[in-house]
Amino acid sequence: MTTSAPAPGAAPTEPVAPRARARKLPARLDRRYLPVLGTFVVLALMLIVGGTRYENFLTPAVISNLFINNAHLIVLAVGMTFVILTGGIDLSVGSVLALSTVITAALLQAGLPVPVVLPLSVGAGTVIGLAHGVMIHYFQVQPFVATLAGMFLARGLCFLIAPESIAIDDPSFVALASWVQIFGEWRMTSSVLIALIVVGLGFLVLHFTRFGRTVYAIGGGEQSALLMGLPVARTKVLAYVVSGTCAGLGGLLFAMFSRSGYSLTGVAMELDAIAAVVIGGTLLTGGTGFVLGSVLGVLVLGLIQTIITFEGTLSSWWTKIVIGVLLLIFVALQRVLSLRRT
Amino acid sequence: SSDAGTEPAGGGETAAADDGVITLGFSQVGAESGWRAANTKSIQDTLTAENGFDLKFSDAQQKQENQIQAIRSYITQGVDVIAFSPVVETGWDAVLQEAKAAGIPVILTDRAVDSSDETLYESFIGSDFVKEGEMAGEWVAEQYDGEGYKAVELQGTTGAAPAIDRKEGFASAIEGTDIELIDSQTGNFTRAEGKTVMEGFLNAHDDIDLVFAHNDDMGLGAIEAIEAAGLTPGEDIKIVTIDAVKDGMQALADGKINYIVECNPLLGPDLADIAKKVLAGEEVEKRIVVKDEAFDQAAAKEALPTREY
Amino acid sequence: MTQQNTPPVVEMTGISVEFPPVKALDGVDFSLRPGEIHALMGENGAGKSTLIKALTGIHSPTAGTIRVDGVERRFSGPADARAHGVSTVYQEVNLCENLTVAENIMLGAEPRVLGGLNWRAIRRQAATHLERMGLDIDPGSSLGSHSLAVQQLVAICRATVGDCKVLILDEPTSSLDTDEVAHLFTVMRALRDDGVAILFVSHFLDQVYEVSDHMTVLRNGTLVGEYVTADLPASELVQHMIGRSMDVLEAAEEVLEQAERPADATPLLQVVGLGRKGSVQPFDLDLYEGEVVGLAGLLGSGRTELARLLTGADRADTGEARVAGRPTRLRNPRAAMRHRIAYTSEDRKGEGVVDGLTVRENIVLALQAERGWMRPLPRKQVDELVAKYIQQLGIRPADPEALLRNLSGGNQQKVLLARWLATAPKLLVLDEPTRGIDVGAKAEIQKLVAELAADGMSVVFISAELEEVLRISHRIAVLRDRRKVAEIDGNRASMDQVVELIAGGGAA
Amino acid sequence: MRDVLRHHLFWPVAALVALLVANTVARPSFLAVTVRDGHLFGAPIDILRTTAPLLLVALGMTLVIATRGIDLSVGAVVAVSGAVALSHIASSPNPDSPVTVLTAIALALVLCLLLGVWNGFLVSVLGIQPIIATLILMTAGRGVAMLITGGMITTVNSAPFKVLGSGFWLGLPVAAVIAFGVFAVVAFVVRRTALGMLLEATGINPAASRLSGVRSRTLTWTVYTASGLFAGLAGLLISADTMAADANNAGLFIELDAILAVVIGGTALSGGKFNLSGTLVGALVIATLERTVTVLGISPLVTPLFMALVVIAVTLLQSPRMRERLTAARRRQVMAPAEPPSTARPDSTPDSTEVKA
Ligand SMILES: Nc1ncnc2c1ncn2[C@@H]1O[C@H](COP(=O)(O)OP(=O)(O)OP(=O)(O)O)[C@@H](O)[C@H]1O
Ligand SMILES: Nc1ncnc2c1ncn2[C@@H]1O[C@H](COP(=O)(O)OP(=O)(O)OP(=O)(O)O)[C@@H](O)[C@H]1O
Ligand SMILES: [Mg+2]
Ligand SMILES: [Mg+2]
Repeated sequence: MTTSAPAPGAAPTEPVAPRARARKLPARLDRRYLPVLGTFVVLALMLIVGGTRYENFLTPAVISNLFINNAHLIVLAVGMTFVILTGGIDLSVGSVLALSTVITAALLQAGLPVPVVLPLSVGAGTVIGLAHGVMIHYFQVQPFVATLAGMFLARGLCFLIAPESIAIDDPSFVALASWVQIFGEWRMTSSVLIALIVVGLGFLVLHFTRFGRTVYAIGGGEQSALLMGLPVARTKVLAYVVSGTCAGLGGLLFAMFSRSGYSLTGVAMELDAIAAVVIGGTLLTGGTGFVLGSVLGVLVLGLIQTIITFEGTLSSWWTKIVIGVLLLIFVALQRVLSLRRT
Repeated sequence: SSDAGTEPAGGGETAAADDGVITLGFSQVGAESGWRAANTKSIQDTLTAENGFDLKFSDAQQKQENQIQAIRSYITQGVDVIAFSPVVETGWDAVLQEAKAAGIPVILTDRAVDSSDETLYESFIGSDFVKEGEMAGEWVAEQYDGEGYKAVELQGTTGAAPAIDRKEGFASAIEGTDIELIDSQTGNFTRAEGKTVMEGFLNAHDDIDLVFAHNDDMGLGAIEAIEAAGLTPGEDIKIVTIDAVKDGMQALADGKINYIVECNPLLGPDLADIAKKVLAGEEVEKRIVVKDEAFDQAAAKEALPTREY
Repeated sequence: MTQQNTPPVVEMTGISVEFPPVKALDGVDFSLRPGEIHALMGENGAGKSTLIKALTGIHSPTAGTIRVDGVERRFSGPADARAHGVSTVYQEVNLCENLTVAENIMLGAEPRVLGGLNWRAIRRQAATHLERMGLDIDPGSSLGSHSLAVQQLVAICRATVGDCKVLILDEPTSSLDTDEVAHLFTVMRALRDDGVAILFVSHFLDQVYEVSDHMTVLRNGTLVGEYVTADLPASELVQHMIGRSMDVLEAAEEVLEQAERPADATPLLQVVGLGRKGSVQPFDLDLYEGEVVGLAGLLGSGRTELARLLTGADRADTGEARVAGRPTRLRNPRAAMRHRIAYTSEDRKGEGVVDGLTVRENIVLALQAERGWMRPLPRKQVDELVAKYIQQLGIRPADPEALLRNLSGGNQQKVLLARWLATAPKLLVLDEPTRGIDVGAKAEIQKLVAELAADGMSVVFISAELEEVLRISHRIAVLRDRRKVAEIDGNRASMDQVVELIAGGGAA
Repeated sequence: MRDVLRHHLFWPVAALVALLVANTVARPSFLAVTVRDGHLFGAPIDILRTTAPLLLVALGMTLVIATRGIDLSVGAVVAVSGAVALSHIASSPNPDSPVTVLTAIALALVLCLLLGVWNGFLVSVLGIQPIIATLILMTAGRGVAMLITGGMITTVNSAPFKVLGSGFWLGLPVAAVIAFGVFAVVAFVVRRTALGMLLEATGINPAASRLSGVRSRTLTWTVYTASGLFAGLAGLLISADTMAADANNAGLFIELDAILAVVIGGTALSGGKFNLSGTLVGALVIATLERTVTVLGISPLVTPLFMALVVIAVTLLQSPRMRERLTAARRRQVMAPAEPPSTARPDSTPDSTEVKA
């Protein structure tokens, strides 16, 4: 039999209806959006403050650069969002990014054509992601450790392939990298375009596919998801595959951004990605958060860097301190704004 | 594209021309070592208002993306000159082209960029890492050739340019001598790791005669380890390093280090000079090699009192 | 209406499940026929949930065969089982609080358009399922914002989605009140008449007798027998379940008869106009020593919220509380504990058990927390305490070092009770303490409550089971729509009277 | 046999032994400990000394992790501590006087304690997620350290301070004595008082703990403070080791090593049940691993790869799934052969065999 039985009419609802109905909860603004809103407001505030503080800060050029300089981080953050939503974490993204740049550069240097190289360098990320997924789900190794090992591994592979940095001068790759759309003052590079597409995909997958919702369900409670008969295993592994792939793609974007491959790039970049995601309002315990929030998070980090450079005279140590302080102000504000919960 | 400079894009320059102040954006790698700190200090002390400079300084925290981002923002801010010490040699073409397009001259300090297009930067001021390695190697070769020395190497951070080049230089210099490089590990340019790695070496080999460290700090770490092992650094085990920062020179003077090849961090004056020339439209050499001297223990004793860093 | 002749849709033979050293099931046979409601009966820890989990592939039996539709199967897990038409509502509500009600109902069977989820359709279908369950809540609201009871009903909705041949309900009624139960039963009957085989676990005998056609009784992991409900008198059933006769219940009654309303002393706890926005309207309540005060009300009437205010679990934003006449602010549970006020939450899983710790640690937790970390309880004292409560409440397995996670639902509840009794409170607030507890133990607990009151403890007692409230309380406070509407004498109050009040004079 | 296999310390210890064996094979005299000018000398002693700072940091980290938290700032705190102590000594007229050194140490420790308090405040009062809360100090902390040292590497010559790093007491490295001493004391306190249980309760189910009257907030705050303090102490040992305060590189990435040590020791990052004895072994494993790289003469290019493989191997062998396999296999031998392995839920794998230190 199916959902149709018993026909809603069949069940005698009337005697119980008046009382048995636990009364509707007051339609309160959905709490889940508050953190993201908080992030957004603070971001806006920062932009305004910056604009008033420094001349030609609030220019299209600066905003465009914000995206251009952080395209790779955006992609990483999207992947990281998936993993964190399941309640996991992926520490390897920085190294995987580096690995991907090195592979790209090395293969191009070896004279392979771009159409062959790109899938390979992204695929490397996918494979590592898959390995993580398997370790974490089937061997129940804790995500933190599994991906930490992955981090060492990827870095190690980088050194094996090429310790020194490799320039990329493959014409078609350079062409691809330097493709740019200019709308007046605004500039959009190919990597920004790709990043935005990834964001869009991430959003669609999370909110309009069963996989996406299962990701959230697992974050809400893996045991529950299991008992609800959801495909926990597949989803969890897939989440890490997504993250790995994003890291690979991120590496590609970074290679386009720097036109080189270098085994030491992306050191501690995983922290930036995680910070971005969390600032974007995603809980590390999993289950709540949005891709768009993560993007805002990246922009915030980028903006902090921009402010640093506009500040102009900060010594190395003040730079670090200011970054910390801005981060603090930011997190505190965002916390206050989203604290309307209970 | 030189005339592009006079176009509104480089409005900053014409402004500079008026008040004669040169706005220079400098993007430093980071502050990863004492050497770097000295380098930064030298630049900040030279490019002052008195000397007619308005220095915009930013620290890239060892991240290329930050550095590129900084350079981009200097371009948008319309500075007169951009100078930077690249985190890594490759991957600058794109952003340097932007600078070129905006008519802002670029000067490299300390580290080169490998780019097919030489016109992207005006000049590169800095030491030659390979040369430094060679100088160290040559000295070792002439001192100890024929004594069948067993040497170990404390490398800098794996993949970092100075580490790669100094290793290469040293290797080529002791090529064909009977000095044997029996082991080589990375000490990440730090004292602490220099010490632990040296301890490891001492566990692993009992016949080490000489340590070549890619910088003073690792050498100083090695000294600690050697002393802990009850041996005398400089006597039982000879030590050769690169950089010649104050602590290193002190150890050299105290006879704990045997030879130091200088890697001069005081690039400020040269940079100021070149920047002025470039803006004045004068010709400058593409490559300005900072003269690096080398010190043995005697030389160190003399140099020490007048040492700035 | 049961078809004895039809072949069983589920047939389990010689099932054994072990969690070394515990032998949770030992060669149990069980069969379930289409179009019947089959009750699975047994004490706490008898193995009911385990049998269910063995069927749906969460635990894999160490022996025995499982046939579904005559085909031998070992399901790989709930997903697999569901795919073969066996859908289950497990004992602890197992849904995702971070998702919306609609998603919780439809996830896994969502209607889709061109590969993507069709949210409108999801909402619509969810709404109809809720409708069928007589639940009128916004499908778009997040599940976490609803009370346990609501969540329980949502879980049942979920189970009935899609093509289900076998519906397994492990203690679905434990947190429902009479009306929901009645309604749930109409739905269950409707499903049965459509040929669905329903496995039903409950510790409420009356419910079992009302709805089930057959029953299978387990005891200590072994099969006692399968019976036709109609032919098995309750007394015998209980005997089968607990292996002894039912007199304990009467015992409880007697104690209660003796306990009489205490002379007017200053109330132990007196609250005036205590209330909290969005939770409960301001209310007054006096609690005297040696008195059991029951809270009666519909699901969602605010009993839990009221209890939470009394015990500092939530901070009241209006009104004041006086302990023994002295004004006090019950800012947090600690503050309440300092005045010897204890509270057992209705949300066992979320706010009760510390499942990673052992039975021993769970029992002493509150007591130890009160003493502070620097003054650890002497090990000897701990062991005595623990041994005492394990014995008194009949906690099974009687192993202080067992992880709480591995105890059966009912036994976990007992451990929580022990945790609070160990703190020797003056006022004990019990929110659904008998939820999911077997007849024997329930009687024990009621008896215990009565005795505690007799010894001068003041008890606030919340239960979805109205008879229970009536039976053991001296005074009953009735709540409706998060407002305290009446206060009546428990000994004189009649069932109908209370129902009347609860329903707000409306149709009863 | 099965119990040995099941014991939560089996694999960490096995890994440690394996590493030691590998070293001894490569270098037969590896384990040899000789007496050199009045104190013990040899690779094992070096390892003990290099373990010291990591052990301290990991100790704090274990407690933090027990409450479901994490402390990324330890590295920065290490740097600050060194910077404060050494710049105080450097600036004082007579660096060799014990008074100077003691005040320097006191200054450093107090400051680090405050940094810990700060972290605790962000986490337990403002309710900021630990990883971010501590990320703030992780970034700013190094800045502060550099601010103190002016970006230079501060070097001092101070006999009494040097003792911390390279001194010996009863033939044993002072650093090791301090670290293991502190560890023993903390372990004792945590297990002999109710602290351990309350921490675990907080980590496993904060809501329930609160309702049971556990001072979760205070506890959380305390562990972050402790973590800060221990990191500070570690910082002193590290800076005394080379008599230099390197604001940039002191304790760089030590947080990862510490977390790794904790996890190798069999404590879950999800909080709750923790075991300090495991952390101890974990720290030793990591220190030995670093030494092994040099002794085996592994090229720097493959070092990260080597480390990764070892970590993967250890964690895989330690993984619940693997244990099940092994124990299930055992059971199959012991009992009727027909029996399929029980697939008990991951959370029902007995880690409850927790030795109370
Ligand atoms: N994962 C597990 N590990 C170890 N023992 C377990 C596990 N799950 C259940 N048990 C044990 O198996 C026995 C049966 O538990 P089960 O949950 O089936 O009881 P139940 O009949 O459902 O009781 P209740 O009515 O309280 O729910 C209990 O003794 C319990 O302690
Ligand atoms: N955590 C919560 N957040 C928001 N609303 C809640 C929460 N818990 C309960 N509610 C709502 O508050 C109202 C009162 O719930 P409460 O649990 O106090 O009712 P109750 O009388 O205890 O019924 P029961 O305990 O049987 O669920 C209900 O409408 C419920 O939906
Ligand atoms: Mg059960
Ligand atoms: Mg309730």
